[in-house]
Amino acid sequence: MASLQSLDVRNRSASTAVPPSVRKDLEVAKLIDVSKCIGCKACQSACMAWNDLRPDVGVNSGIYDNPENLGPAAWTVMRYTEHEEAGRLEWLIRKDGCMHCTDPGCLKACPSPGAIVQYANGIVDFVQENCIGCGYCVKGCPFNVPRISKADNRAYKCTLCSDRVAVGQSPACAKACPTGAIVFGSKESMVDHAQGRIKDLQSRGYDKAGLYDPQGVGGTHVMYVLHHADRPELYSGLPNNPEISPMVALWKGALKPLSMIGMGMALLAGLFHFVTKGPNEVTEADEENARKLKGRDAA
Amino acid sequence: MTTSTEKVAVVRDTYTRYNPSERANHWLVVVCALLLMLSGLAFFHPVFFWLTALFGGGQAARAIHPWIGVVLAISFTFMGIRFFRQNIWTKEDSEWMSHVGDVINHREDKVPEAGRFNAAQKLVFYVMFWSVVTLFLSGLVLWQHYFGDAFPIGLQRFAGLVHAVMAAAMIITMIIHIYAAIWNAGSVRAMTRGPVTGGWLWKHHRRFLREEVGGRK
Amino acid sequence: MTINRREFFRLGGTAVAGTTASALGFGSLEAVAAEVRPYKLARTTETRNTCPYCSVSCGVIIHTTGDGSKNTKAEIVHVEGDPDHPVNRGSLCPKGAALLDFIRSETRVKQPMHRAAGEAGFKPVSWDFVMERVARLMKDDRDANFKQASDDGKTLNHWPTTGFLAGCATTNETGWLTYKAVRSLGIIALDNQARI
Amino acid sequence: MTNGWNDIKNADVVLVMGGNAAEAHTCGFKWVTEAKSGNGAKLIVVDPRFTRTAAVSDLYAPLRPGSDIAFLGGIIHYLLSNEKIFKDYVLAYTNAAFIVKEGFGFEDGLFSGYNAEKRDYDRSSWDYEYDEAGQAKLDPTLENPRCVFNLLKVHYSRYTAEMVEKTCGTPKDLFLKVCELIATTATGAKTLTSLYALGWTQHSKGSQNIRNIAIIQLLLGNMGVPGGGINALRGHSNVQGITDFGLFSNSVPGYLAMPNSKETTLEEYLKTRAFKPIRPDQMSFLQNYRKFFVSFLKAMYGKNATAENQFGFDWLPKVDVNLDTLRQFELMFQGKMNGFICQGFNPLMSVPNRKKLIAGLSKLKYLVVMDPLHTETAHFFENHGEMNDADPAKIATEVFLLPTNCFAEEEGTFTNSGRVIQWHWKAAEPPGQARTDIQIMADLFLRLKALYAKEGGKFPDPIMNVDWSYRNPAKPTADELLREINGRALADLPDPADATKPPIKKAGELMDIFAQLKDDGTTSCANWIYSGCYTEKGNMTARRDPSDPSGKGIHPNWGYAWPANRRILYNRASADPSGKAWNAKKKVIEWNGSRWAGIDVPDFGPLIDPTQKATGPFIMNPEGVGRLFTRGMMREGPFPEHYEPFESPVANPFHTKVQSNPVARVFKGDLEVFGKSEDFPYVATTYRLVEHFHYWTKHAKMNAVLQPELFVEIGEQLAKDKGIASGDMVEVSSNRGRIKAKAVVTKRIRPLVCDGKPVHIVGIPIHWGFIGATKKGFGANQLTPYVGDANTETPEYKAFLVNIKRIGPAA
Repeated sequence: MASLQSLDVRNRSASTAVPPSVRKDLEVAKLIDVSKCIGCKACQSACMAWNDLRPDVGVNSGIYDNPENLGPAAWTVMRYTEHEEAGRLEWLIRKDGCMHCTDPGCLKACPSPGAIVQYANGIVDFVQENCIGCGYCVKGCPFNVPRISKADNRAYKCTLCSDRVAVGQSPACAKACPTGAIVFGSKESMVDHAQGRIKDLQSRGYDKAGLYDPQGVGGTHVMYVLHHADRPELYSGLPNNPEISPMVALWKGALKPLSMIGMGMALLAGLFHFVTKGPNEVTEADEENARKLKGRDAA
Repeated sequence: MTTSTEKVAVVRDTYTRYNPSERANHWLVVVCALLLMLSGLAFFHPVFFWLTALFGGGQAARAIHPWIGVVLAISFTFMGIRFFRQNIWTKEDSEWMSHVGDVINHREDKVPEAGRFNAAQKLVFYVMFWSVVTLFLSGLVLWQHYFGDAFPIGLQRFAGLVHAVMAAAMIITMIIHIYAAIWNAGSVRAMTRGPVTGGWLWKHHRRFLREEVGGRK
Repeated sequence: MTINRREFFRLGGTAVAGTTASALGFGSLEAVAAEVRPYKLARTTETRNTCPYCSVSCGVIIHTTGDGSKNTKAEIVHVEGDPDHPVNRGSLCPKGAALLDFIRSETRVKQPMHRAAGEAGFKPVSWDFVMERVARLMKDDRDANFKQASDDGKTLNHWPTTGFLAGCATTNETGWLTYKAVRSLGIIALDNQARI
Repeated sequence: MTNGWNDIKNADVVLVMGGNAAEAHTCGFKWVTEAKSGNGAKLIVVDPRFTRTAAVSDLYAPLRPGSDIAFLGGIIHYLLSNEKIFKDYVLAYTNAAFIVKEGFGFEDGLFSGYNAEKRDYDRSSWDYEYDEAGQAKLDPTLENPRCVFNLLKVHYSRYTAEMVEKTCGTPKDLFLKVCELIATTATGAKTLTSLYALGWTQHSKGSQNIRNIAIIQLLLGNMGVPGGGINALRGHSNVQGITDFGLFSNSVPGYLAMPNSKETTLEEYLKTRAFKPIRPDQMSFLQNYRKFFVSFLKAMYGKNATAENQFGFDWLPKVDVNLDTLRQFELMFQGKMNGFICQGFNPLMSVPNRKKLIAGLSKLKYLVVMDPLHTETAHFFENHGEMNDADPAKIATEVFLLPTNCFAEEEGTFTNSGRVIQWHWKAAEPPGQARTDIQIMADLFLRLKALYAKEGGKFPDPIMNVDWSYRNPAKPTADELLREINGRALADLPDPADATKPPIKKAGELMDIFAQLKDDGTTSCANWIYSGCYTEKGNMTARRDPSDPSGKGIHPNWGYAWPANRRILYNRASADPSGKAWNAKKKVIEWNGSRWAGIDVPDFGPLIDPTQKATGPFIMNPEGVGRLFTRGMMREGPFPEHYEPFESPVANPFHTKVQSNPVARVFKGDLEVFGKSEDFPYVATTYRLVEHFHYWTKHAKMNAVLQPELFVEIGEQLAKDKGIASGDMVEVSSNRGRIKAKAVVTKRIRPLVCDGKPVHIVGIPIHWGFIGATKKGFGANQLTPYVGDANTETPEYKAFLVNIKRIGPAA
């Protein structure tokens, strides 16, 4: 692999060294304004076109969602919910995909060095070349996003178009979005933009409008403006207070050094026991006793 | 002093500690467990990731690890059936365990007599048994290629934790087990070749020796 | 020196086996540089065009391989919204964003096809064959059914038995040339997709 | 569109009714979301279905398919009875004060002059009263009971909120909320824009739906102002252009008419076309008709068109019967058509009643399809089971499928819905042996010409005389065709102000604007409204300056908008009669003391001083004002009236005697296959989905992924009644055919209670066929009725009757 580094790395899966971290990059974010989203799937098209993805042609299962779920070749999907609020029908449509967490569960869980990287601008990217296909990222993700391809046993998900962002462009979905429901910029300006949108929504009677930037994962680099920010689960099960599962945190956290210490201690204990006590050898007396025992019995 | 092993061997009365089938079974388990440990450690902690090179790279190690696990589970099942009865925990075992300090400090005379397997060996057996069961089951849940979509995500995460905890326990147990074999001279030979001397049995498994001798009537 | 929790855990592992690994010659553990996928349009040729679907007529930029040199066949590899276009400002709908798959569709027609009476399917033929045959069929029908005058003697000069449906995703220039050709033949059964 | 896509952002209220802009014109809809977020605009959606547009609306009201006139009539009634109109505007810029002739009347659902046998009106009573000088009389006090305003009030007095609820099924309180929100724009300070599409046109009375919104917008003073207007969201990328070029049976480019068989000479033809003003000071712009038409004939026949031969008038075919698509297929069905050429069109999918289409196409001698894709029409003879039940062995039609380029492989212009003509450039060669449409048409024409030269034949004169003097006659370029379209001087054109000055144009030079066209054969111009798009300064349609100096969404140097690069039509109406903007925020042009100037090209005589002359802003009309009363323009009558669709589950609540459009054309045989509500109790409506474009994107894999399989949508109540679960296979049948599809059960479609009776709706998207990357699917046109709008013959796709049943779980 070339050593050219077009985005600085902040974090790298399964690595013990601290990456070069002197340079400071602008933190970026994608803001998805659900209240502006018409569920047109332009983002899905743009994503497929840019990333050269062509999932299989599926079927209609009585819903608008197609592909029905995220997949190795479907990095973003629209999820549609028909919700009634005070007798008024609302069609809540959410673009699902990687949230690019500040504290990414996938990266934490990944056992393969450099298969998942977090760039200094906040993008969490999978490097398929280094992926071993174990699926730990799937377990680590609080949003159920990564998918492992059956064809090549590698994990795939939204890259936030890191290749585009690296050359100063916006992600393909954000560029394509016809209604401006997806906007892209620095995290700071996206938070500002969201505040304006929330005010507009509040003026239209959505008192609980708000920004979804869950702190349980340290905030995300894909954020939502929701009309019902108090109930994110209305939006096809967007988690209310997502965080890395405590089980994954333990597995990938304290357990690692504790086990290493345990194994090391066992080895050392053996070593010191051996050098202090020596081997436990059979003596001629033991043999004699055994013979005696046999003889007595024989007699 | 006539303690040369050759000399003793000449006069030594030997007993078959493990028959060929038992030994083969054990070593099959050992090979699997070692391979699993090497590949598993590679996934467990980054400093061991280089171990995947032993298996032809990360992808290959990831692919082969669960299959070795299956082989281990099967071979261990046979071993479990084989040794199950001799590993039933008894009152004497509890008594033996209370003298574990004497064991470590080479004071066998103060330790109650042991049967074919002493209490520590039985503990190893139990830890191994439960490790293999839980590692096998949790391993199935974690087996992305075949069961990636078969289990709820919460169970998968739990399986990940359990797999890691049990693997660590198993590895520590293995270290103890291997050290015990090295420390107690003659054990390795018992498992590689089969025979032990009467004295060895007298020293380590006196009750078993008594039964053996009695059994030869 | 302060060691935070994470570093401690890291070191905990490193201490045990880190150096061993290097000693065994398994190469660098820490290839820290991670590279993003190379930007795929870096050297493509850009052409401004208009989306052919709906009447919003979004501006698109078509990316083709090659630099226009004679021996390089320009292949269309990507289509994206034209950010300068006042109406779409770079955005595209799910249809426009997927234009590449229309351009490169498996069901595009690549050679003239002919189906003779009673046959179950098409056979590929040459342009000369089809154009000659179509012109002949048209002339025969026109000569047989052209009406110069109505029953009451009013000038008609029209040919009512061959119809023409014009496309609506063709250019104005095509539309005009078509109009000219079709009207010169006297075709009055002329319509387009405007109302359908 | 009277305004443009970008202008929508200036609106304060957006009404999307008769369309689904978010799905069908997604990137244009961006400007609605801009209006909302940037201008605080409110979005109203009125639709039988809760669409993706409704998903982001502030107010959604459902209505029964085919009841739009009742709904809109109800709005008119509300505005009039609550005096929520922009009175100054109405008085000055509409025909409200015009007095209507005695003899005009309306009774029992019919206007005066109906002839039941002909199913047509004698429209002579639908006119103003004129004085001796031929000028229309008016009463500015609006007291005369026969003035348009009072007749309008009387006509719409029946359209109460209760009648709306009874007819449309829209709850009264919801309907009134819509009215209140629309009425907020009656002051001149705020504007309403209307976005519609096929949801209004694909009815047997589609044109009258649009007449209604015209009345509403005139009453509210929303025509000619930013963020206002009536915006028809056209279909295909160049349907606007192809319409502008008159590719219709009875049209000539630039909205001129084809001569009919009664018009035997040029003079006779022109007599009824060039309208004289019927009020003092009016421009009546079509007085220039002769200039445009003669210039068109010069473009057609070049040097061969002379004053002596009436510029080749006789060579133009004369239309006796309008041969629109529906009639073409009817004639085909009757065996009266022999040949048929489809240029990038897939009628087998888009014309109603598939069974009839297959039968018709099977009777042809030859069918020529020019298309970049394998269309179903080209493959009509193939058997695809129930989806296309044809027997190739029995079909003698000879079929030719000619591969054409796609947009990316050609250059030329498209005209968008906002009338902006935009040049596009070629990116690659067409694949394989594909050729451009231009090349194919030229080849075909030249071969025919050669055949006639060699063999002779019937009336070869027009073929021999048509001007084909392109540099390479076999391959005319788009560039030279666009110049021909723009028009040029054929002789030196003297300065009309001062003949002694140098000519304004030398022979051969390109026109700057249609105002320079002549009626004496010294200019040629294929399409007068496009004149100015390619001048001596270059190709104006290729301009790509995105700047918007005013910030009002007018990009004057991006492409070229016809006419005259004007972006907002009727913009004179944005100013009051004295020439000052009604509202400073909504200023477009103003009289600055010496001329009209502002942010857009004035839609007016730029030097007409409003303090001197009361010239009206609607310069295309001979009365100079907007028409609340349309005189004889529309076949159904000068005011819109609610008629039921030809297949309807209810009796017309407004009048029992006239159920449906009394002048719509119904062919024999089609009448018999209209279904009755006893057998087909549910109302079906067809529509487009955002993931697909007609029958085109099903060839694109990505779009197939996004919406892979045909489905129909029904409400939860109907699903429960019929035992249908989401994802089940269902059969939908009409009296003309049946389709099988997956069911999508949704809250977004609900039964509407009309006259106390629940009316269930079945939604049928149209995009599937038997060729392409999607799953194979039936076509909605296997169900739809063969009847069109009385004025335009647009088929009634939006309201018809069906039945539905479950046939099993998902296959």
